[in-house]
Amino acid sequence: MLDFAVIFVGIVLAISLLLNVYRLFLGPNASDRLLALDTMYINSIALILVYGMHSSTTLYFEAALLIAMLGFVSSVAFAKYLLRGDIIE
Amino acid sequence: MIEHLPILPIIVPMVGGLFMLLPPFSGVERYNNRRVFAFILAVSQLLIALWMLQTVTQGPAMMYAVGNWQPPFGIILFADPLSAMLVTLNSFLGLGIILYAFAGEDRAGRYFHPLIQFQILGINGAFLTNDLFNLFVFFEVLLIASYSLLIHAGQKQRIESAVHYVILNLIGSSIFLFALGTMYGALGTLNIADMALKISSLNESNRLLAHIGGAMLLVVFGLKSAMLPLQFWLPKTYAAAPAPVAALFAIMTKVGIYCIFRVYTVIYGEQAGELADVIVPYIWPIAIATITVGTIGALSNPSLRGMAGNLVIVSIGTLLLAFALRTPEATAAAFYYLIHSTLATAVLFLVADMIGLQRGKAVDRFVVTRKLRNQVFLGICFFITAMAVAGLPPFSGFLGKLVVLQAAVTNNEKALVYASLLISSLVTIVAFSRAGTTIFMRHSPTKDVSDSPGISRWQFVGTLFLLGAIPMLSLAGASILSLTEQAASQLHNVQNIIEIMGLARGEP
Amino acid sequence: MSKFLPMPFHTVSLLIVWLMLNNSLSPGHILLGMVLGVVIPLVCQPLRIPQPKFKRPMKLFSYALLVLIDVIKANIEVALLVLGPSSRINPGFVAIPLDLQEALPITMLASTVTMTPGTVSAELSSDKKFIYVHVLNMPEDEQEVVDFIKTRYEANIKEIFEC
Amino acid sequence: MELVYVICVGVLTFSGIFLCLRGRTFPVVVGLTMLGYAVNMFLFSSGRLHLNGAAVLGKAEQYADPLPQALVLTAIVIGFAMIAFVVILSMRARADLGSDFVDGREPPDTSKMIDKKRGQA
Amino acid sequence: MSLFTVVALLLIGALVPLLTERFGRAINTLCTMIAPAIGFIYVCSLIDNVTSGERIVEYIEWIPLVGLTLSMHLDGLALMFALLILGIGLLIILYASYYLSDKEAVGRFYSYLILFMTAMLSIVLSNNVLQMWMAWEVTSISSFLLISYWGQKSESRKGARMALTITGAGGLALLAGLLLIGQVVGSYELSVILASGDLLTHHNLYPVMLILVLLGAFTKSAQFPFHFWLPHAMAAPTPVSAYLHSATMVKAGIFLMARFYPVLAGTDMWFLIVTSAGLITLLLGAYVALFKHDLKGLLAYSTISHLGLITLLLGLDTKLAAVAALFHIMNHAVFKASLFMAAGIIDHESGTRDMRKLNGLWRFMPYTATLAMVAAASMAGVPLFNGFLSKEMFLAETLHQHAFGFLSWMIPVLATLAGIFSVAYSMRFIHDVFFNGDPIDLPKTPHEPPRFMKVPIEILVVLCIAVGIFPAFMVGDFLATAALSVLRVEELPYYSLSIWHGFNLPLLMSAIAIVGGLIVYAYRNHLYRFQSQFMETDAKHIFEGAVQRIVNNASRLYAMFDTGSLQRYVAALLTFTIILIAQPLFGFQNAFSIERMQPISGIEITAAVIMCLAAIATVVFHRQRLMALIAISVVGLIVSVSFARLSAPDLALTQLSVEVATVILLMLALFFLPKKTPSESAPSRVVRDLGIAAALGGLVATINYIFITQPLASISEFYLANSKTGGGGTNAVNVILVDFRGLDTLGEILVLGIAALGIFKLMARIKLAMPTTDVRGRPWSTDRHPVILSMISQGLLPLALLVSFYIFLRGHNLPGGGFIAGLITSIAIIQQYIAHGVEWVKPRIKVDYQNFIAFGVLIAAFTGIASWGFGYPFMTTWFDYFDIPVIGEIELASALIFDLGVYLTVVGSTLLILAHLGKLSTPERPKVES
Amino acid sequence: MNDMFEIVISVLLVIGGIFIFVGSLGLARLQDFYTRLHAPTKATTVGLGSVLLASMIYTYATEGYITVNVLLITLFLVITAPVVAHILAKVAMHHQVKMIPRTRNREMVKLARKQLPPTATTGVEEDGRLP
Ligand code: NA
Ligand code: NA
Repeated sequence: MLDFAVIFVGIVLAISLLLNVYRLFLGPNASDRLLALDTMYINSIALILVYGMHSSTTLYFEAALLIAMLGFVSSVAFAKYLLRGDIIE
Repeated sequence: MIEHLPILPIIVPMVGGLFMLLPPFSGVERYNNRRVFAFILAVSQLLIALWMLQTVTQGPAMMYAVGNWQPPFGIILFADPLSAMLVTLNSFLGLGIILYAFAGEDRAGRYFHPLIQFQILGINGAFLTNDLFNLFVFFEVLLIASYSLLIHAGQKQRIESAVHYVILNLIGSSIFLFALGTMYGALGTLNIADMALKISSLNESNRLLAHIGGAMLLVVFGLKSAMLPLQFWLPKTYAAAPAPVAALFAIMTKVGIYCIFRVYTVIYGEQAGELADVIVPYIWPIAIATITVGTIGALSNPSLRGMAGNLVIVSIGTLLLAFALRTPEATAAAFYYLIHSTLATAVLFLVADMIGLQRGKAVDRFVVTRKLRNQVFLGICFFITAMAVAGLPPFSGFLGKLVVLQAAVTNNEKALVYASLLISSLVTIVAFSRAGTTIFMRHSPTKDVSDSPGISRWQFVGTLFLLGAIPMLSLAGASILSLTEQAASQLHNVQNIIEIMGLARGEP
Repeated sequence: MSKFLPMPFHTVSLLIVWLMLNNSLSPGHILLGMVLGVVIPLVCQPLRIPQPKFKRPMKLFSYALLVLIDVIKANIEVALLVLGPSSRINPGFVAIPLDLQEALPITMLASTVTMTPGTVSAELSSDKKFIYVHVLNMPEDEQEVVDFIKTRYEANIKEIFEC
Repeated sequence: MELVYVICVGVLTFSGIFLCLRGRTFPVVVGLTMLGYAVNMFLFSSGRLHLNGAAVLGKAEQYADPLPQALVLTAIVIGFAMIAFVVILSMRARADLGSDFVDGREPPDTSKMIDKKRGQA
Repeated sequence: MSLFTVVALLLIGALVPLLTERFGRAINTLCTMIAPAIGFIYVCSLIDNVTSGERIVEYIEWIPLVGLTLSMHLDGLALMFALLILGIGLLIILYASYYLSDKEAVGRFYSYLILFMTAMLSIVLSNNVLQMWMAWEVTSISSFLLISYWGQKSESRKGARMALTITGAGGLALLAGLLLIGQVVGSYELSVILASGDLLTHHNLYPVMLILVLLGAFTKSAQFPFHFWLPHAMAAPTPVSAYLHSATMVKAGIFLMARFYPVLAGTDMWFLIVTSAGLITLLLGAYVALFKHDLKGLLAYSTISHLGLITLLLGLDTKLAAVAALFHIMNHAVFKASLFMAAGIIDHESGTRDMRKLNGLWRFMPYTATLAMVAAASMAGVPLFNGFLSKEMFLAETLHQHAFGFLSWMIPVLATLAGIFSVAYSMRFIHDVFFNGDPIDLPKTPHEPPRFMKVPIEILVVLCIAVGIFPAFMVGDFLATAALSVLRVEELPYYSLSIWHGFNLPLLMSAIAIVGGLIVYAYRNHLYRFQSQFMETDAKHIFEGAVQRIVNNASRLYAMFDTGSLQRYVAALLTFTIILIAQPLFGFQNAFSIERMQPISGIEITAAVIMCLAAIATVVFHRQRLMALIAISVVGLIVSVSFARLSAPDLALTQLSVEVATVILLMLALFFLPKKTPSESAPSRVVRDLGIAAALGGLVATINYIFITQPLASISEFYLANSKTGGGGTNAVNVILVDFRGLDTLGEILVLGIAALGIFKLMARIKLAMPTTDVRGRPWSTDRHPVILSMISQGLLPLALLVSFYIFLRGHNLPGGGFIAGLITSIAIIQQYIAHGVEWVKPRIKVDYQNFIAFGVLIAAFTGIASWGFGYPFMTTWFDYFDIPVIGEIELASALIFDLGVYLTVVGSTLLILAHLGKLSTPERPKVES
Repeated sequence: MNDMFEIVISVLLVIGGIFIFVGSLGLARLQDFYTRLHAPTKATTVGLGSVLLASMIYTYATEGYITVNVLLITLFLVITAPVVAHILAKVAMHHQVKMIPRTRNREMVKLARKQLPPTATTGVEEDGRLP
């Protein structure tokens, strides 16, 4: 049952990532692409955690934490770029 | 301390360069502190290098296991006569250009002296390391230092050439990493001597990989040494760089040549079985093409520094030719030529700089303009350097060319080596005679020279320091040649390296 | 107290986070966490903008719980909206007048509005008197949304800060 | 897995190389970054691929080869330094030379340039 | 005193004129003459020894490894040349002191002259061919310096360059020839080579060696077809022409042929080449000389002709011809030097050398005219003067030749014809200048020169007469010794040095030459008219034109090859790589194995697909730069996740943090660079680039596949086994970084630090225009620092620092470490910059990032150096476990300090880069971009 | 592992998966940017929280200790996700991205993007184009 759940989440994540990519490429606005990128970051965190469960290790926690932290910085930087051009002004 | 000798040429410039970033030395107004310190550093490096050279020529080569991790697991520095000799050359050159830079180049922008130290460090490291990945790291150190020095006191021309130089080298670094991956993927080790040991017993696939890895490394070293068709960056870069930096760059191309000799003599040496001398067939045409293109460039370039840059390419071709001969004698000849061409081209860049400074807007281009203010001194410097570079006696260039010529054994080798070296020599003579007569003899009488800057004391000192080496190289030719011969014979004795590393352990 | 723990709230939060990070309650980690809890706020001090204090920190927890429940409840709503035919969605903008004046409370409100499904705080007027909200499915009466946010969230936040 | 992996490396290399061959600094920088990914993955895989084998003692039964990982770490850092340099360099080039073309000037008509620039040398 | 001393003395003597210049011309000249005079006296003192058969040999080891010794000897040939060089040299110095104007810096001139003398003397004294070659080249160079002495004049420069090019080329050929000879013989010692008998002539490389050596000789001695440089060398001051270009240097080629006569001559090839070249040169020179209106031009072609004569003699198949050659070398040197000096006086006193203007000078300078006439008569081969004797011997030898087979009769006929011209131009030299009416438009009124200016000519003219009348007494022994050393025989064939040999064919030929010459001269105007039909060709223009054409072609070739386009360079680099790595792949079929395969799931395939799509999207959308940036972020994300999946958590963490820093940097670049790339690549270029990229991508993937599917025998077991016990950490990757391969890490952070310094340099005085609108022309938002963002960022900073410390601390045992921690700290601070702006943050962080970098790397380095104190190599690490009450067991390791260095460097570097980059736009914003 | 745990974990995982999917689906299929913005910022975050909870329980079930650190990731996302959504909305308004026609109070964007209060009447004219 757990295996089934893990596989289910895996499939769902795969589809979700593809949907994100779809939005990322098709836009049509820069803000759409950014939103898709940000969603991809979050989905990747889920992916990593599911892998961690799958392989029974906690070694991936830091990677997930870092994606959460750095994905935020990256999204904010992109958004700031779109708003102001100069991100560090 | 003697057991730590091999690491000192890396540690001293590193720590010294870093200290110069700290308050007692940093800041615009404290340039004198920096100068004194830089001078002390350069002198001590030269002394250390000489000490090391003496140690390894009198006794066996030195192995230094960084972190006390023995080969093949740790990073091993290996100081044999070849490495020690080149480190000495580098330190000598470093001292000369530091003196020259005291004339003011070191104050034209930030961090000059630290960067020079880091550049020297990177070059020394490349000469000393026996680890292929560590070689990559030192390559990057010397490259990033060279990028920063190239744009020193930025000018349009420098920035423009830096874009090319940096991008090409970044691609080169990527190829280096591809090569390292391939080599590790096949051999499972990074120590050069260990690779030499393992390469003969590979299965077919791994042998193929080792072959490809070797070919990739040739691209990397070729790019660094500016062999054809990877030479494009050189003339512009060297012409644009600040003079002392260009002079120091003279040894950077030689790092590539050194690596070619080291890697393809040790790893792909005679013991490598089917892979022995696997790249030599490529080298012949490359060497000749390099000489040809360099020669054409030297003849056609409209400025002295551009010409000097192309002459560097010619010297690289010559060294490759000597490499292609693949005998210890030829290797010894190549090392002599390497020392000579490094110093001669370095001086040429300095002389071109001083000439350019006194010719107003014409700089070092071959056009009629005002007379030089220090016609006599510059004339003598130019004359000696030109003779050395063109290979005319009695200076070192003649001897360098002679030993390379003598190293050709078979008739085919002779035909190729003689023809390419002598024809390029002739063209060089023609180019220099055109350059010299234009710069020193044709001047427009209407132009006033009173606003030309004179030669500063430090330019004088630095130039003479390096220039003095040129006659010394031929006067003391016997001892230097015996040194290069020792370096070459130890390089070719691969078994010896393996034994010093303690790797022989009963393997076939 | 303030001499040794200049920013007690920070110290405690950092200690908690530190212990969470390390999954540990060992004395060593508690000690280290305390040290970090003191040192890090000191290091960050120059980059701090003074903010109103949490006058009633306990209230914060009940507020968090409230929001959590709202989030879960309303997420299901949104999920249904997303999965259903898109013609059912009637989006719209609404401007919410603010009683809050300072940056931190406003930020908290804006975050809450965004976290709770169906609304995204899109812009804050430069005089900090209005917050523009995009509503995914606007009820007939816009005022419903305004009232809901003001009473359910803003009022709570005002209590926390007692302003 | 291996096949998919090398295809990825190949595609990254392809993209990186193609961008490196562009004429403007920005795509070239992006290309170099991309090439960096390819290189790192390539170098990484010289220790072969391992699942569930992080080289942390006691955390796996069979460990992945830690050496290439360490090498890639070094390569990543150096690559970052280099990319940073080249990014700022291209900004500087744009500022000084007035163009973001890699040659510092707009691409000239080749046939004209040969005659004009070198003819009278 | 020894031969070496003489040479060394001369070498030092080259500096004397420079040092004594300020004492006035007279003292300068005298001082300059000291060294050659001593040398001359010393060599004279050896005449008896040498003529009595002794061969003086001296030897100093120099560079034995290449066969280069300082080896000197004095035999008959060397003696003869040495006396000519030193003797005539002394006279030239004296003459030059008057010839050069008082205003000229004569010190430099003398210095070059003595330098030349040293080199020339070294050539003739050399007993080592390499040493000889060195000296040979120095003569070319000093000749260059002397010809270009008046470098302001175009013809001086051009003449000098031409001479250097031609003689230089010959010199290089000679070097090749000498090297071949030396390698065949096994020694570069001349005595060994000359004793090698038929070894050389029978060697299969003989033709090559011969041609190379003759190239050297012919170019130096101005033999056809290399003769053309000599007339243009006349741009040199006349003393130089007299000395180098008639008496000595041009004889070096002759000397060389004479030297190698015993080992290279005697074959058909030698005779054919040398005889033909000599004969053509002889005729050509004599003929052209007649048409030269310039006095020095006439003498120059005459010199060419006489050099041809000597060469022809050396080519003739008899021993006596060689004797005649030696005799003529001497005689020619004597009379031609005096003629040149006379011409110099005429030029000096009348201001012109044009014989069309110079007429009737007898009235103005009868004494000089007399001297010139004697020398000219000698040149013409008039009896009683030395020239007659050697010419007579020459004519006699031409009669016994078979080298041309059936055509051998042509040799004496053509020799006589040359004699006719020789008489004619000699006649012109006398008649046209000293008689033939009145001078026309002379710049100066001529008169006799100063007394001592004539002394050198007088001495030489006396020699002409003395040798002409008493040949055996004057030069008999001398010539015999020289001949013995050239021919290397025990005994010379019989010959007689006397004026009268009875009526014979040679005498008749001489008579024909004299009578014929007078007739030709008398009817010269017809000849001039005939000659004027032909275009006058000036070798200088042709040569310069040729060189210029070569240079232009070289430039054009180079410009075609190197267009200055980076795209081309990169394409060349990559194509070269493709060729090199593809080549070994051909022919291998069994390289793939499928021994190891990891399973794959759908999610991994999805990730791979996304990565590939994003990578290709970066290519497809690369002109929309923001899109490219977003796409590459996706690639970076997937790469990081893949590393995590493939058991490399450290890599995943590092890649992630580097990724963000890179994207931030690229975004900054994006702001200042154009937002879009114009579409400017031609389709063919795109196809080419796609081809290169696809080829390389394919190759890389193939290579990767080859090794990834094979088992690996690596050294890694060691690291896993020793990570804990030897390095004190359980995270093997981290232990490798800070311990096993700590030097790499030290280098790596140094690179980062240097990059930051370099970037800081790049940002100095950078002037960037700020775009006022975005890519679609929309103005920027006015909200610089959104309140909500500022608030949240501020709250995140302590959290991020905490996480960074956490990552730092655990690195040694678990994924993490100084580098990642440093990047997290940096990015957290960068986030503050993004949220609050530089103006706000900068005054609040009063840290000198430069010091951070320096301290960081220094800490790391000193952690390494510290191990010296314990007697271990650099970077030997230390760690231990301590049990502390309450807290429990903790580990202390030097690696932690090392990692602290890494941390500080990373923070310092990234902030130095990013924080200062923000400054670019803040204080003085250069406004609108046009 | 305890069946109880397995059920809880599985349920949490499935719920998480569904929410994550809804977030991404919304992103892909909703009609304008503003409506798309709602889906991932909330649904995905909640979904991820659910997965994290599952992971925490899983570790407890297998290893026997609670890994609270995964909660930190949730904490982080809860703090940051609204900011990202907010600032992206700002971007969209600044760029005047198209919204579906039936959006109510569309004209409010004109004021909002200039950070003016809804009561303002000036400052709109010069750039009054409706998105
Ligand atoms: Na006349
Ligand atoms: Na680490």
